[in-house]
Amino acid sequence: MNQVIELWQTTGIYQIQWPQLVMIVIGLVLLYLAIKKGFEPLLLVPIGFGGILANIPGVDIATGAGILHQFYVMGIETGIFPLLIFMGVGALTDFGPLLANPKTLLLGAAAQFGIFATLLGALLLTDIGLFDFSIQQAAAIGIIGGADGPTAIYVAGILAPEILGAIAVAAYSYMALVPLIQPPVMRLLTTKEERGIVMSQLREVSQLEKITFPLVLLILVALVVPSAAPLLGMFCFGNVMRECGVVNRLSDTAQTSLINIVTILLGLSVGSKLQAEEFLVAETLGILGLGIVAFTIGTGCGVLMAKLMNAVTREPINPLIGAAGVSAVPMAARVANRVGLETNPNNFLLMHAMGPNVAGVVGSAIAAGILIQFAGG
Amino acid sequence: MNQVIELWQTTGIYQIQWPQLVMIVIGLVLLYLAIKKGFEPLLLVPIGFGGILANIPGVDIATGAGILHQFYVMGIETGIFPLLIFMGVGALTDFGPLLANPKTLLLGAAAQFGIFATLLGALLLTDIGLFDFSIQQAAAIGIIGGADGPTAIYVAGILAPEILGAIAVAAYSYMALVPLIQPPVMRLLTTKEERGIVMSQLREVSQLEKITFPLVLLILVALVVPSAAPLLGMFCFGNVMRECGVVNRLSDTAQTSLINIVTILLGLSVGSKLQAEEFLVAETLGILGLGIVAFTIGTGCGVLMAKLMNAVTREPINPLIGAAGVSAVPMAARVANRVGLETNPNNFLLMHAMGPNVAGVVGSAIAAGILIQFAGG
Amino acid sequence: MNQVIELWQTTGIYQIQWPQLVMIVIGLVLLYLAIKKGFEPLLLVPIGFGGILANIPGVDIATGAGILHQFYVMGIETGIFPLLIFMGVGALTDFGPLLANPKTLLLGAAAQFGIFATLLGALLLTDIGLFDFSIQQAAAIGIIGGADGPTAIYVAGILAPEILGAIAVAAYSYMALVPLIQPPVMRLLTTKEERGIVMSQLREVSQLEKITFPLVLLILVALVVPSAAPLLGMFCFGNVMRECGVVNRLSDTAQTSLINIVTILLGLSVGSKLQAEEFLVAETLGILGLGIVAFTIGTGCGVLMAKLMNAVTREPINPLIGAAGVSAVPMAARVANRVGLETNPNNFLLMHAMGPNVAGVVGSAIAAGILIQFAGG
Amino acid sequence: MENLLYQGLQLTLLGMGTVFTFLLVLTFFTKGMSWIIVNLLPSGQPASVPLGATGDVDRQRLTAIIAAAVKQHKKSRLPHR
Amino acid sequence: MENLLYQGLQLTLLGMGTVFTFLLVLTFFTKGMSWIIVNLLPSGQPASVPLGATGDVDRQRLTAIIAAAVKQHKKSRLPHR
Amino acid sequence: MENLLYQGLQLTLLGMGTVFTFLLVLTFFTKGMSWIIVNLLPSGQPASVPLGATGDVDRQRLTAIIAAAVKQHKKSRLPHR
Ligand code: NA
Ligand code: NA
Ligand code: NA
Repeated sequence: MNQVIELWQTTGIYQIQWPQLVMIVIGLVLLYLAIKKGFEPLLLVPIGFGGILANIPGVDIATGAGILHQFYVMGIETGIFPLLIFMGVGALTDFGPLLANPKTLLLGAAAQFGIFATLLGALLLTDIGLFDFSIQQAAAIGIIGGADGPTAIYVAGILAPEILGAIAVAAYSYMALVPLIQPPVMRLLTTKEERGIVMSQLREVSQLEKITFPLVLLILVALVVPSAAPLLGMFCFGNVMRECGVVNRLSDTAQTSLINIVTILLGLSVGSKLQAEEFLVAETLGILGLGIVAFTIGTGCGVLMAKLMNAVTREPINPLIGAAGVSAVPMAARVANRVGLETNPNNFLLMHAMGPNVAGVVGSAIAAGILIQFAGG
Repeated sequence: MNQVIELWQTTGIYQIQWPQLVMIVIGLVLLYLAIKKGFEPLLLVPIGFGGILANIPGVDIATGAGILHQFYVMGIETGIFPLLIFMGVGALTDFGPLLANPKTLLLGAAAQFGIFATLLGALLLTDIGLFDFSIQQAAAIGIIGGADGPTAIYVAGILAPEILGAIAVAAYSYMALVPLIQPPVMRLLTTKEERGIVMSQLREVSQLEKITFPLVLLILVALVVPSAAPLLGMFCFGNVMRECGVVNRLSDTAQTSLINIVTILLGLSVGSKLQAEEFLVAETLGILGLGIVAFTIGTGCGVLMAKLMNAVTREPINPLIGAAGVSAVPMAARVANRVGLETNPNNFLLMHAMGPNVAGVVGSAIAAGILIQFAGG
Repeated sequence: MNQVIELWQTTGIYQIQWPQLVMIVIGLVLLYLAIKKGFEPLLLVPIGFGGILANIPGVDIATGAGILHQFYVMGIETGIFPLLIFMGVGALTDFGPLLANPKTLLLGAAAQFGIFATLLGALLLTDIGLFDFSIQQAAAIGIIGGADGPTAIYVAGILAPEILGAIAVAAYSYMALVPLIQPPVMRLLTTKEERGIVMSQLREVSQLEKITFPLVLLILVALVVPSAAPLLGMFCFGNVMRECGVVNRLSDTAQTSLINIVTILLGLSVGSKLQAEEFLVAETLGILGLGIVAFTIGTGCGVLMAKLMNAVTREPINPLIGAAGVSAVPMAARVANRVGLETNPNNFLLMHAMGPNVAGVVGSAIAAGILIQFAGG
Repeated sequence: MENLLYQGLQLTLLGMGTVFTFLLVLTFFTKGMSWIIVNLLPSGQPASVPLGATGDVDRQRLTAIIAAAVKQHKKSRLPHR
Repeated sequence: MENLLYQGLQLTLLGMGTVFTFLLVLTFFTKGMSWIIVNLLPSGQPASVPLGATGDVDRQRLTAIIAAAVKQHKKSRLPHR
Repeated sequence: MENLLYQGLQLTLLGMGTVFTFLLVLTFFTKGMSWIIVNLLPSGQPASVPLGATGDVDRQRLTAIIAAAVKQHKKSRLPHR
């Protein structure tokens, strides 16, 4: 009889608490959004599932010797998982469109203002007493505006691991929501004429340029922002493997089995940070709110920068591609293309938008380096 | 000259002891069975080879800083390898036949009695003074009857790592021997009429059911047997990846390169537990003997349960598919099919047997959870 | 203003020192050689790139918690990476040509004299006061003459990690330079008649021989040189997986995704040892000089051994294939073939040279075992 | 020792009880789930023209063969040394 | 708290300044690099007959299909248990 | 220092001695193994009709191409972000 009572006390029904139930439902909602609505499923399926596992009571999964906690310790605390993903992303990235029109790099710079505006917003909310974010937390929240998953996880893992779960969920969710978030901002800030601007066709880029560019980028990072070198170094390494043509079996593995394995482990690790006691706090709402501000401001700044460049330089730029500067590769570039087609059904902006799109990845990695360096103390 | 003597003393010929030689021969026999006789080669080739490496004298391979010992520490002590295999098995499992006939889940329940009968047997042998098994060891031996490799290794790694080698060898060997062990039991407990029962064709199952089922299973595990959640959580995660249709590149990797890499490392790790001093003990004979009892009883209980269900429910069940409830996927299902064909050459039971077959995996994972929870103290 | 000064002080331009700049240029040169000249690109691309990353000032990449240092600690200090590569190489190796003509094993023995001659050379340079190599360092330098990357890295990681970078760079560079280093030596030591010797066609080898050979090799290693068992054990394991025909999915993974993943991580780890303070020392020049001596002597001894065997045994051996005994698979075998074709355009030596070529791998692994055992103290 | 056997019996009862209860409950939940999906949700019905799906796979195959080929070519490079 | 906001403003200035400076400099270096490669190096010009490359890939595909097939076959073995 | 050189010579003798002995012994064992397999075991003889095996591989290829195609399709999804 004693044993039966003991058995009953080991069940989840006996042990579970409301917050855990709520988190399990949130995990199921993430799975629903990922599977049914196509929200960044490669990440949100493991994160959502990991979130459910992390809230099962009475067993070590996301804590102690539990497997998700072990993954977190070995891959996120060390930075290994996001950096390997970044290497894979580098191996998947074609810098061709950027090389054909290098000035679009500046669009990727402007869109990073979303990061810092959000950082300021988080500190303002702290100032008025609504939340109590530290400068590290504010910086980690800001990086959501980088619209780049591995960068956000890498920075949050270093600066504010206690809110990494909320940050990752916000980053991936808003990246998935880019088709809803960006178009209103883009339409608000542009005239119909501007949206109809036709850009001159991109020149073909030689293989030698493609091999040399990541090396030039790496050297510049080394000389100017060494703190961004882990992220951009792995990124450039992946890209050199891709373009050099002599290590295709490595590049291929970096793009497929390696990035897939790490994605599974990274997603589960992030899910382990969705434990009720850490996630179901007021700060999470603040983070989610600030995250959407970050995307909106980043989009706006990218568009405005394009308009400014149009005022200054000769060759016209369709300001819609400025919105792709937030990154969210390749979604934001597709959005720019789609909004452009609304105005002129023959004006395909996709390749033009890929330039600022990958520039946004570089830009937010630079911003991440600065934040780690100066907010890390 | 001194140096030559020293050299001679470093040779294996000088250092090797009889038990190590015996174990090397056992390793070769395992390789022979795996390669020539087809005994679960994916596991027994690495285990057998690892067993040989583990018994080479005078060098750290399965001890200290040796590579096999490192694999063991990083993958078995932590539980990571069996859980990743379980995830891959989940990604390889089709729950369709089970969903088309859910009551076959009960066959997977009955067959788990093999586990507990063996546990009792081990304690009885201790009681009569033949062996000296602790309750943890008895539980780990019992789980051989689960007829599921990763479950057995996961449980033994937690409850009784000192006999993990024998348990894994027994589990995989008997899974390979299922075509010899099961048919006599099946024939003994059934009449020819029963073996000839034709089952109604299985309905087609929708994708939505296949996606939802692992989530229902997971929630139930969380609420009822949280201690089984690491195993079944990873299993369901793999299955959701398989069925959801939006993360095929992850599911594909989980089924191929990831599970293959982990299988190699897991097999070598298990092999590291075949060191003479741990394996060449009387207990190993006891474990091998009890293991075959476990399989026999599990098979019998599955068959008898099917007969009981026939007495109670309307739709007829061929009792042969009850034997598939022990798991040993997919071997036991094939055996049920083959024995059925002996009686009626037109009666294909394979798909019907897949239901109890995968139910057996779930059943033994639940039993594993209970054993870890209550025998673990 | 203070902040701007602080920012300036974090830049690489402010922090970088001449040696680091030199190393970055050396990294770029390695990339150039790998990409443009085809110097062992699979290793030299990651090593060269890792070397650049390791010399970026003001950020932990190859030190502390940096990712390359973590890779080094987890994979080279433990020996895991080179051993897994060796397993993959085993899975990629066809012992057929060797089995068809087993006496070519002796050519693989003779060529290892390059290892020991170089060891003696390093000690002689120490004796005359030019350098200050310990016996461990001398042994690690000697193993460059093994012309086998993973063996060199494995031995250097155990005996002399402080010069691992230089050793790996030397080993892979000279392996790439084999087509330039070997032919003059080969021509010097042979007459035109000898180079024109036609060898009898190799018999076909059965699968059973191919499965049994790695086991025979393993048992002999266990009995004679246990200290070589980690290297040759993993090698034979890979080869058994390849040949046994029942674990093709494991063998395939060992040959592709697993070896590719480990190659990326190993290359970056080796690159982490190219830090200026460790690499830009006089010893590196000594190591590079001794390395080329090792290759030259190894080549010569292989050729001379073949000539000796011709004097003693009946069936003629073209002495050119003796040069393939240094390993450098498959480059050295191709070189033997090409030099042979210069003399007789119908005399294809490639398959005959593959025998000593893989024998050289075995030979240098044995030598590695002896060095670890007797120079390791 | 008596104690050990007694513990074993308890464990057996607990274990088999839990396994049966769990799988019985799972049976009901599974039936319920399937009933809801098949009867209440339109997307729950299995595709009436599974051939269409096959056709789709066929088209995928063609694309994939090319991709697989390119990928495979990338692999057939020098061995790792 | 005032202090925190001030820190944030400093960080914003530093950050956006660095990002813009970096990407501006990168723009110039990229343009310079491309100019050098396209104008000074013969190998820098994009292939005039990209069709040739495609043809090459086609040939590779054939080889690879066979290889992929053999490889795939090897995979379609027993599940891991 | 004399000592170090002497150690090196010892190591060379031991090392080359072991390498030669080992590979010599391996030569004999390999010859013995092959002799036993070829002469005493029926399965040791190389297949007389290797074409059959090739034909088998061909059949496998067809199956595998389809499988590879499906697999490849699964991979050609969105990039990981
Ligand atoms: Na960005
Ligand atoms: Na079972
Ligand atoms: Na060698």
